[in-house]
Amino acid sequence: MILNLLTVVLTLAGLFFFLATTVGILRFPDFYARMHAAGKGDTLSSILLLTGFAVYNLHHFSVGGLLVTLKVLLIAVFIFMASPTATHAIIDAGFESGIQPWTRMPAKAAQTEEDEQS
Amino acid sequence: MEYLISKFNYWVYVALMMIGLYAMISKNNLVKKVIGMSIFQTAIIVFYVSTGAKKGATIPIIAHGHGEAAEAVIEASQYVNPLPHVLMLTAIVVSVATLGVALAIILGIHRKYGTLEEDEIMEKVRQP
Amino acid sequence: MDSYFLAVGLGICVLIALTLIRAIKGPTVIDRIMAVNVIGTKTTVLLIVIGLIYERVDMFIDIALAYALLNFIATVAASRYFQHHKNISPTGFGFQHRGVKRK
Amino acid sequence: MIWQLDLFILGMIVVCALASIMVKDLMSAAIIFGAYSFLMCLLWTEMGSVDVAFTEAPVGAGVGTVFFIAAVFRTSRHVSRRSEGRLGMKFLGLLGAFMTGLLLMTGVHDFPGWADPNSPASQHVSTYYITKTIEDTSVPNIVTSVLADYRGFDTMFETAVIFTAGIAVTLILRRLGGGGGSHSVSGPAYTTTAGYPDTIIRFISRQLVPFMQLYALYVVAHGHHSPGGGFQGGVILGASFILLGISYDLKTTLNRISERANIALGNLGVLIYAGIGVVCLLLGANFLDYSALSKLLPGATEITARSHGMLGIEIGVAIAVMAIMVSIYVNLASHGKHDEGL
Repeated sequence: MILNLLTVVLTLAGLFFFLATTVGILRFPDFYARMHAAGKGDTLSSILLLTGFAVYNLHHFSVGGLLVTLKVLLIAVFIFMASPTATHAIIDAGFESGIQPWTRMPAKAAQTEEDEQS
Repeated sequence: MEYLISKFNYWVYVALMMIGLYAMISKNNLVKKVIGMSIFQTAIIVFYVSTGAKKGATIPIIAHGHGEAAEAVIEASQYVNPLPHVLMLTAIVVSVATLGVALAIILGIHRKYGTLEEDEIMEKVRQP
Repeated sequence: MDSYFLAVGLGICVLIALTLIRAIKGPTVIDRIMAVNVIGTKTTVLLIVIGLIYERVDMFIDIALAYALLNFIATVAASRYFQHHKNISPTGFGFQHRGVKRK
Repeated sequence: MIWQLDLFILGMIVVCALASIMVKDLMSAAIIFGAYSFLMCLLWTEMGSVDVAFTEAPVGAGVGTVFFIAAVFRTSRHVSRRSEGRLGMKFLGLLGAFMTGLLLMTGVHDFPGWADPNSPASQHVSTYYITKTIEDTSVPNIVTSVLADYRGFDTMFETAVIFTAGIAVTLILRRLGGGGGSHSVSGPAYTTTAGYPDTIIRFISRQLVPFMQLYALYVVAHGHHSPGGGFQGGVILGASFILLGISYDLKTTLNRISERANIALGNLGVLIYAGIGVVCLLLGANFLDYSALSKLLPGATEITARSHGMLGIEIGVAIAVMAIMVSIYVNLASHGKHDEGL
């Protein structure tokens, strides 16, 4: 019972952070800000969800179940290593190709810049 | 709703096949054609795997405990049809190998003609 | 608990669909790469959810482990692409190049 | 089958396919095609075909997308927007696709419903496979036993097809000598300055590659009891070498596994597969009838000999697939020159 409760709490927290990630990805104004949401929220929500599932697996205590729990935690470790690296690689790619960070520039300046582009 | 669920997979396979066929015929860019070919392949795989699905069945790996040999009688309705899975498993690996060959041919064409657009290549082929 | 996991799976599915909007709409290629990276990580999680629904996680866990290991190869490859092609990219995709000086 | 997820994922798949066809940039198309492959893997899992999903996972995430990126890297990203003169072709394509779709739609009406347990496809031979696999071969994973034993002849030629594909890519692209850069009409539009060494990516790759290779060996060896097998393990092994080639450079991969070794391993894999069949033939049984191997293997009955024979050919498949994937990547990424890659 307590394990089920823990699972529900962890997975709901994971879903909440994933929701926040998605909102950030959709709503933030420029690439770097979106990347900020995607990089942090994605890793955190994945790890929370995976921990929740690992806890649920302890329900039927056996050698096989313990192995599954270990594997789920191993997945969490690999995501913890690989996901920030991927984030770093993407940010690097964006920086290398010269994307300018977004600034709250006055509307007039933005207007003239768009004119120049077109 | 019942009818929708029982036919939706097949509708989607037809739709994917149409998308792939359209891209293969009328896209101008060769890489787009290859993507269309890959989508066509996955449409076929969707069809095959859909025929193998079974209501109330589990994955085609016979459940066996470690140690205690519980010799339960195996019913065919307990497990998903494994035959389409076998055919499609090899098809996926073969499809990625053929994808490599197709991209290699595209690289060869680009080396010779310097473009990936079909009409430009045809122009260069026609002129002596 | 089964229907709870189904609900979690559907929730993740809906959020993946929302992320897919960015992958399809994304003004630059790098936005798409970012969205696809998020989708890949969440695919790992959703695979385990499906395993829990089937009540045979021990079989589904291997696929998820493969994804956790291999997910970032494509991302790293794409980033290498942009390290080589610094200033050369098709126009009209929202890039503002440092190398190209505007008048 | 979980129909709620099924409807959702299928909808997303169609949107993804349309987007990767429509988008006017090849790099974006390749990336969206990667997302398409992720969704496909979810679809296979949801329909209960774990082995297909396991094949899709390394193929889609590790190899297929990288092939596309490498090809786009060596050619150009640009898709020309002009479409005058192509309208007739577009209309013809639309008409052809629409007519084919219409014909298939009429066929769909007669299909047995999705996930119908009594559909003809799951009546005849598959019943035998499901009920008899433990008795015949002592392998719990039915897909492995059908793949490697009941339909082993089929799989042997699939492996041969993959091997042929690797040879074909080498023949098409390989340029010996490497000198004389300007072969093409207009040279490829990329700067050849290699990216500066990225310490973070290199460090993480160095940590992950041994895990990947160890895991691939586990997948090959444990394919009898869980999803996995030669194809999946081979693709994961190949992907680990590809990751090494991406995060360091092509030289590092080629130092570990040279071109000569690559071709030799591809040959060796197919040879192991066919060789086990020939050994069965020499022992007086049919080609690929592994039960004859019980005479060679100590302590194996005719049933467990079939299991061991399957393990042998899975190893052969894994070696062949690994070598061919690395070979295709190296040739695509370096345009056949084997000097510098992605």
